[in-house]
Amino acid sequence: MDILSLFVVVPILTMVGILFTKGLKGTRTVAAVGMGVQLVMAFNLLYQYFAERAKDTVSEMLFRVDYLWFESFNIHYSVGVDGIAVAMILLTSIVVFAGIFSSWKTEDLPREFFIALLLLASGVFGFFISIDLFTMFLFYELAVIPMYLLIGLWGSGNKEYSAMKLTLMLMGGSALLILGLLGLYFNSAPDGGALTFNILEIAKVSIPHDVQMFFFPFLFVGFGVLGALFPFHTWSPDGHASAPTAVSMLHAGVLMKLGGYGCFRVAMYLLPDAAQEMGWLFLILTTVSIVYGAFGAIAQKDLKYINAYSSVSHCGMVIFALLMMNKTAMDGAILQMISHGLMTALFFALIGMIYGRTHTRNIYEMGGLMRIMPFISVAYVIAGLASLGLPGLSGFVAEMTIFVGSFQHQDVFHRVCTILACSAIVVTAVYILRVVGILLFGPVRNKEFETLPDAKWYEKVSMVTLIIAIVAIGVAPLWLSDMIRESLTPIVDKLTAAAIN
Amino acid sequence: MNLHSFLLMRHELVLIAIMLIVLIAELATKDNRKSIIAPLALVLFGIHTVIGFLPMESGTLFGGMFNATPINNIMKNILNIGVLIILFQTQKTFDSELNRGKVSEYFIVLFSTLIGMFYMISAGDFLMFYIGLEIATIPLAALAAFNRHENKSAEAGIKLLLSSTLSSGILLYGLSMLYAANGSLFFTDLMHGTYTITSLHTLTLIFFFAGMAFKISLVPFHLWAADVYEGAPVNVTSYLSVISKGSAVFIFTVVLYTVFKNYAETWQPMMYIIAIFTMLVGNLFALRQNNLKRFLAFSSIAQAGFLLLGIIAGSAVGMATVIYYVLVYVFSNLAAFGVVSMIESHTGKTTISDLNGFYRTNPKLSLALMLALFSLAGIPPVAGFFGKFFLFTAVASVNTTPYHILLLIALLNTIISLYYYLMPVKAMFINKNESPIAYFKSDVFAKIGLSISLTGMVVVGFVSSIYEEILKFCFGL
Amino acid sequence: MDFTYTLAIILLPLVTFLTIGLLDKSMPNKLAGVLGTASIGTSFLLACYTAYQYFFVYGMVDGVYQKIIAYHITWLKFTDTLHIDLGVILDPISVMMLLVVTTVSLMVHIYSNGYMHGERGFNKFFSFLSLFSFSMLGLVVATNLFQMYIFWELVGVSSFLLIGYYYEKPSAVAASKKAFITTRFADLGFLIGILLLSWYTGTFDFVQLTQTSAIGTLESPAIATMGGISFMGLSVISWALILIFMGGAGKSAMFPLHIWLPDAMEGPTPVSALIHAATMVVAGVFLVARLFPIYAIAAPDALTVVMWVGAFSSLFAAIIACTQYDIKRVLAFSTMSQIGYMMLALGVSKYGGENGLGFTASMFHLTTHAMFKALLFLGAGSIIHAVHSNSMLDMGGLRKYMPITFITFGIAWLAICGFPGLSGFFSKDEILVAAMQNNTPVFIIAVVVAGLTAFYMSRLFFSVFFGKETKYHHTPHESPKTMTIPLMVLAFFAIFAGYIPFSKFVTSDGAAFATHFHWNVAIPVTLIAFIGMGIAYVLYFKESTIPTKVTKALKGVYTTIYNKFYIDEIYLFVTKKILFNIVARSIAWFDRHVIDATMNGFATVTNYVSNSIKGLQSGQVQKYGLVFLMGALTFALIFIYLVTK
Amino acid sequence: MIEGIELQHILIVTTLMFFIGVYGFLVRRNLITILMASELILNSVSINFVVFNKYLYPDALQGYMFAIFVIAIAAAEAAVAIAIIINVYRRFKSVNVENVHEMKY
Repeated sequence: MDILSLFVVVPILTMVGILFTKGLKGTRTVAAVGMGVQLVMAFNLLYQYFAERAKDTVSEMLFRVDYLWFESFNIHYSVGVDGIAVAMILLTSIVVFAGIFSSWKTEDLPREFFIALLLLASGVFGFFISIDLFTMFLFYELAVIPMYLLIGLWGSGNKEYSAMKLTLMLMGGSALLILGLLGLYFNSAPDGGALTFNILEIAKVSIPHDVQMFFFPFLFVGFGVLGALFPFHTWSPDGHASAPTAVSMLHAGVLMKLGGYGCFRVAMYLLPDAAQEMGWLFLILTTVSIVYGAFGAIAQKDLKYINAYSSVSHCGMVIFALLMMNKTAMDGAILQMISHGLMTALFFALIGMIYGRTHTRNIYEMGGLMRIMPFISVAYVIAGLASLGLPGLSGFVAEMTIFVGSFQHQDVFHRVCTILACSAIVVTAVYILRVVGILLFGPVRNKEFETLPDAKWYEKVSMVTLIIAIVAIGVAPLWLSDMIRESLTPIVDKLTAAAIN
Repeated sequence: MNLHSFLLMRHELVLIAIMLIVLIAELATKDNRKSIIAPLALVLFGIHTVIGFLPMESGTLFGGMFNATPINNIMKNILNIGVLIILFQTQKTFDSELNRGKVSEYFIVLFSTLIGMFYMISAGDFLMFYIGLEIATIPLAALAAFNRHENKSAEAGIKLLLSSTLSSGILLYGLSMLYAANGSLFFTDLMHGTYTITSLHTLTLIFFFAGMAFKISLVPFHLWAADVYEGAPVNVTSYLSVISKGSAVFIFTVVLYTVFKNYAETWQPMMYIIAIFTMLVGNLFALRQNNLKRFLAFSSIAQAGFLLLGIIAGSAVGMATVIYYVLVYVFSNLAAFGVVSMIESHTGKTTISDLNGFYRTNPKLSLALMLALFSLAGIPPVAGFFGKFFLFTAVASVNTTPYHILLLIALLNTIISLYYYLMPVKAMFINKNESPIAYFKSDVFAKIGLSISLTGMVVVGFVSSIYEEILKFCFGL
Repeated sequence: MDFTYTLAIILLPLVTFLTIGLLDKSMPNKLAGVLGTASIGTSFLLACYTAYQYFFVYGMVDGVYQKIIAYHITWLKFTDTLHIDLGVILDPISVMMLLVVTTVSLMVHIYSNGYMHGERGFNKFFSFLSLFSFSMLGLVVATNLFQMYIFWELVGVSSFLLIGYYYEKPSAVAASKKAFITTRFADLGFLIGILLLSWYTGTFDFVQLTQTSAIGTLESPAIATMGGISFMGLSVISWALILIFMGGAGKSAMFPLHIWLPDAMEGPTPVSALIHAATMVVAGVFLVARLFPIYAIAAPDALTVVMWVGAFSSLFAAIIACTQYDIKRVLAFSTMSQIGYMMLALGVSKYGGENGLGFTASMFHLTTHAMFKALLFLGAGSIIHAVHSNSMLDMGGLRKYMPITFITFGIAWLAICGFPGLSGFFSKDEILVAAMQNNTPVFIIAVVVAGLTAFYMSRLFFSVFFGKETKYHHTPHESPKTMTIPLMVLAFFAIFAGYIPFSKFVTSDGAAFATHFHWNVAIPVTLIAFIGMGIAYVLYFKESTIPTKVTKALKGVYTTIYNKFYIDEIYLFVTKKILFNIVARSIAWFDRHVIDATMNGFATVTNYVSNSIKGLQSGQVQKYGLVFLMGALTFALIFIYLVTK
Repeated sequence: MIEGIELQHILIVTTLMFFIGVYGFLVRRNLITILMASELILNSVSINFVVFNKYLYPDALQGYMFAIFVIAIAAAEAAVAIAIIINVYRRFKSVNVENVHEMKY
C-alpha cells in the first residue's frame, strides 16, 4: 500500500473499526485513534516530501501510483501530490482531528455520526491525492453527500431545509462539473491519440480556444459553488448555521477548499486561455464577494451567520487571488485556504462550545464570557485576531501575500480591484471586534451564565491543535510558502504562456 | 440445421422445460403440499440462470428469424439475474391465504412473459419480434391483475391491456407500411437492402418508435405506467419496471442500431426531444408522490429518459453504456423494490410518510433502501454513479453543442431527481415519529434477494471488467 | 563590530510575554512583576550599551553615522526582490528610540508594580506590557517597510488589549474597539502606500529606499520615475508617501484620525503613560523620520501635507485641552498637540546639514516629550490613585498631601511649558527656529500653541495642587516607593534631557552639525509662555468665579470646543448610521431576500410546475390513449414534414 | 389480383377501419366495445399485410404469415382481456371505463 492511498484507506478502516464498537465511548476512541494516525501520517508525508525535493526531484507530482481502471475510457486510479496537495492534506488531517474531539459528546447515534464524518474525510483526502479527473470527481461527490445526513440528522434549527438546500446547490455545482470534465476528456487529444482524464496528460496538450471558452465557465463555476463564489454562496450561511459543530468545522475548514483547489488545479490549469480571457468577469464577482461578505457579516446577530459571511469574504479572497494568475498571488490564495481553514474551524469549534453551554448563538443574549470561560474566550480572541490578519498568526501571512501578489499585476484594473479588496481588512476588524466586544467583554448580561464551566480537556485538545497550527504558520511561514510556490511553477507558467498569445 | 443447433435457443428451451415441470408439480402435489412449488421454481430458475452463463457459440435459426449472439446472451443473463432476485422476493407472498391457490399460475405466466422477452431480444425479423413482444405483454396484464380481490389490481390489468393493444396496433400498422415499402421484414434485408428513405419509412420508424416507447414508458407514451405500477402486486411492479422495461430497451437499441441505422438523422432528433421530456416529466411527477410504488414508477420513467442518453449516442460505446446501465438499474431498482415489498408484506404500509423514523427500528433495511436510492440518483460509491457517468460520457462523446446542451439538461434533471430520492432517506433517518414501523424479521429468501442486489450494486461499479466485457461484444453491431 | 546582541533587547520582552502569558494564573503576581521589570531592565541596559557603542565607538564612519544592519533573516518571500525580512537596523534614530522606549518602559514597569498592586489581572497586565515593549522595539529597529508594518499592527493590538484591560467596563471596551478600528483604517492607507511604493521600487528595504548620493539625491532610480508619473495633480510618489503618512497620522492621533486617543485614556494610567504619551503615539513621527529622505527629496508635496496636518492638529488639540476637566484627557490632548509639533517640525525641515534642523528638532522634542509627558501621566496616575477620580473638579490643594508627586509633576509642568533651562525649553526652541526659518504661518501657529500649552498645563497644575480646598472622604496619601521612584528618575530626565547636544547625534543625513541658540526666538516665546501661565495663575490658582464667567460669556464656542468640535459625533454618524444601518443592513437584506430568494425560487417554480401538470395523469385510460396517439401523430407530422423538406 | 380494385381502394378501407377502431377506442365507454374497437385496428393491419403481399410481392408469403399470427395473438389478447374485464366487473360492478380510475395523478 503506497503512502498516498493510505490516506483514503485509514479512514475507511477506521469506519470498519467503528462498526464493531458499542456506544459513544468506544466509537469516539476508535475515531480519535484513527485520525491521530492520519495526522501522524500527514506529517510523515510532509517529511517525505521535503526529503524527495531535497534530492531535487523535479517531477511535478511525487509518490505517483497509477492503476488502470476502466480501460475503454482510459480511467485510471492515479494518485500523486505536489506541495499544494501536501499542504491541503496536512490542513485536512489537522481539522479532522480537531473535529473528532469537538464532537466528543455526540449522544445521538454516535456510530453513524462518526462514520459519516470519516466518509466525508476520506472523500476529501481522496480528492486531494487524485490526479485522474474521474477519481477526483468521485471523491468530490463522496465528500459532499454525507453532509446531507450530517446536517439533517445531527443539526439544529431549520436543519432539513438547510441540509436539502446545501446538498442540492453543491450537487448543482457538481452537475456543471460533469459537463466540464467530459468536455475536457473529449478534447484531451485534439491531435489524435488516446483521450484521457489524467490532469498531467491534459496539461500537456493545448485545447482549442473556442472549446476552452465554452467549458471554462462550467468548470470554474462548478467548483466555485463549493468555494462560496458570489452569488452561489447562499447555501453557506444556512448550512453552517444548522450544521453540528464538527461538520461546520470540516465543511468550512476543508470542504470549501475543494472548490478553490479545483478552480486552479482543474479549471485554470487545464484551460489557461479561457482563464486569461474570462478572468476579469469572475474577478469582479470575487471582489464583490470579499467586500459584500464582510459587510454582510457586520449586520448579523447569530455567531454562525457572522462566520459564514466572513467565510464568504475570505474564500472570495482565495478565488480573487487565484485569478491574479501570478505566483505570489496564487501562493497567497493557497496560504489563505489553509489559514482560513484553520481559523474558521477554530471559530466553529468555539461557537459550538459556547452554544453547548449557553444554548444560544445570539450575541446580544450573551456577554462578559471572558470572565466566565476564559480559556474559550481567549481562544476566540486569538481566532478573531487571526481572522483580521494580525501578524504572527496565519491570516496575516496569507492576506499580505495575496495583496502584494495581486498588486504586482501589470493591469491597472486588477490593481484597483486589489485596493478594493484591501479595504476588507478594515471591515473585517469591525465585525470581529464587534463580536468580541459584545460577546466576551462587558458585564455578564445573563446571570444564569455565571456558573457555566470552562473548556473540558477534549475541547482543549481540539482548540490547542488548531491554535498551534495557526501560530506555527503565522510565525514561520517561509517553508510552507516556498513549498507551495515551487509547486505552482507549472501552473503559473501555463497561465503566463496563455497570457502572452 | 441440426439438433445441435437448438442449443442456440437454450435459454428459451430450458425455460419451457421449467414451466412444464412446474405445471406437472402443480398437478402432482396435493393441496396441502403446494407450498413447495415456489421454492421448486426458484431452484429450477437458479439452475437456469447458471446455465445461461455457460459459454455458447452464436448463430441463427429458422432462416434468420432467430439469432443468438453473445450480446443477446449477455442481455438474457442480465434479465435472468433480475428475475432470480424477484423470485427470491416473491417467495413470501405465497404464504397468504389468498395466493396459496395460484402459485403455479404465477410462475408459469411469469416465465412465459420471460420467454417472450427472450424471443423478442434475439428476434431476427419483425414477425418474431412481434410475437415475442405480445407473449411478453399479454400475460403481464394477467399478472398485473393477479390480486383478484383488489380493485386497484384489476384496474391495473385492464389499463395495461388496453394501452398495450392500442400501442401494438399502431406498431403493427407501421410494420405493415414497412412491409409495403421493402417487401421483407428480415432485419438483415432491411439493413443491407439498398433503398431510398421515403416518408413511408419515416412513418414506420415513428410508429415502431411509439410502440417501443410504450414498453419503455417514454413520455408521452408513459401514462399507463404509473397506474399499472401502483395497482399491480409489488413483485409484478418490480418485474414490469425492471425486466420488461430492460428487455424492451435492449431490443429497441438493437433494432435502432441495426435496422434503422440509416435513419439516424430521423430518430436521433426524435429521441432528443423525447429524452428531455421523459426526464422532465418523470422527475416532476415523482416530486409529488407519497405512495412508494407510484414514486418508484415515476422515478423509473425518468430513468428511462436517462437511458435514452446512451442510445442517442448511436455508437458501440452508447450501446455498451445502455446495457451496463440496465444492469446497474436492475440491481438498484430491485433492491429498492425488495425493501418496499418487505415493508408492504410485513406491515401493509406503502407510503413514504410511513417510513418516518424507520431507521431507528430497522437500520439494516433503511441502509439498504438508502443505498438503492443513492444508486438510482447516481451517487458514489454505488454502481449508479458509474452507470450515470458513463451514460453522460456516451452523450458527450458526440461532442457537439446540441448534445452538450442535452447533457446539461440531463444533469439539471439529476438534481431534481436527487431531491426526491432524498425524500425517503429524509423520512427514514431524519423525520421524528412517535410510532414508527415496528421492527420485523424478514424471511430468509427476501434477505438473500436483497443481499444479491446490494452486492451487485457495489461490485458492478468497482469491477471494471464487467463493463469492458459488455463493451467488447457491442462492437460489430 | 557585531551588533547581534541587540536582538536580545527585542526578544527579552517577547520571552517574558510568553512565560507570563502562558503560566498566567499559576504564577505569583510578585514574581510576574519582578520578571517583567527585570527583563525590560536588561533590555534597557543593553540599549544603553548599544547606544554607547553606536554613537561613540563604531557608528560614525568619516563624519557620517552609518546605517548598520545588525541582524536580519528572510521571513517571507513574495517575489525575488520583494521579501519580508526581520532584522535590526541601527542608525541614529533607531538607537535613540531604543533608548527612549526602554527607559520609559522600564519606568512604567516599576511604577506598575505599585499602581496595579492587587489587581485581578496583574499578570495579564504585565504580559501585555512586555508584548507591547517587544512590538514597539521591533518597530523602531525595523529594517524594512513591511517589518515596520508587522510591528505596527502588533503595537496596535497590544494597545487594544491594554486599553481594554478593564474589559468588564463597557466604556473601556468601546474605547479599545475605537482605537483599534481607527488605527486599522489608517493602516489601510499605510498598506496601500507600501504596495504602491514597492510596486515601483521593487523593494521594502529602508536602506535601499533612502540611499542618498553625495549630492543629496536619492539613488533609487524607480523613485524618480514615480515622481514623473502624476495622478490627480500629485506625483505617484507623493501619493504613496501621503498614504503611508496616513498610517502614521492614525497611530500618532493627527487630525482627523485623532478621535481614539482621548478615549484611550480608559486604560490604566501606566499604559497611557507608556503607549499613549511616550512611545506608540510617536510611531507616526518615527515613520516619517525613517522615510525622511524620500519625503524631503522626492515628495515635497507630501511633506507639506505632513507639516500642515501637524500644525493644525497641534493647534486644534491645544484649544480643546483648555476646556477639558478629565485630567488624563487634558494630557491626552496635550500629547496630540505636542506630536503635532513634532510633525510640523519634520514638515518644515529640509534634507541635509543645517537645513535638517527641523528633523533634529523633532527627534529632540520626541525624546524630551517622552520623558516629561510620561512623567506627567505617571504623576496623574499617582494622583488618581490617591483621589480615586479623574476629574479635576474633585481635586485641589493636593500639594500638601503628596509632596513628591507635587514636585515631580511641577518639574514636568515647567518642562512642557518651555520654562528656560528645562528639557522642553530647548527642544521647542529648535522647532520654533526651524519653523521660523522656513514657513512663517506655521511659525505663528507654533508660537500660539506654545502659549496655549503653557496656559492649559498651568490650569491643570494649579487646579490640582492649589485651587480650592476639596474635602476628600478619605484623605489622599503619597504613593508607595515603587511609584515615586520612577517619578523622580523621569523628573531628572525631564530636567537634563535638554542638554544633550542632539544635532551631534541625530540628523537628517547622519552628519553632525552645530546648533546655536536663537535668543531672538527663545525670549519672545518664553514670554508668551509666561503670559499663558500668568493667565492660568489668575484664573485657577485661587478659587475664583472668573472661569465660569468666561465660559458663560462665550457659551456656544465653549461648548463646541468642550465637545471636541463634534468630530466624534460626525464619525459616529458615518459609521453607525450610514455604514452599519444603511450599507451593512441593506446588504444582509439583499442577500436574504434577493439572492437567496432566487435560489429558493428555482425550487418553488419546479414544485409549481409539477403541481400544475398533474392533470396529465388523469387516470382515464382513454385519455392516455388519446395522448399516445397525439404523440405519435405529432411526431409523424413533424418528421415527415422535415424529411420531405 | 382482383379486377377493378386497386391497391389504393383497399388501403382506403383499411385506413378507415384503423381510424374507426381508434375512434371507437377513444370514445366508447363500455370496456367490451373498446376491446372490439381495438380488434378492428388489428384486423385493419392484418388486411394490410395480406393486401400488400398480394399486390406488391405476390411471390412471397411473409405477409400472410404475419396476418395469421396477428389474428392468433388478437384472439389470445381478447381472452385475457375478457377475463380481466370480468374481474373488473366483479370489483367495480360495472364495465364503464370511466368508473375505472381509482389511481390518478
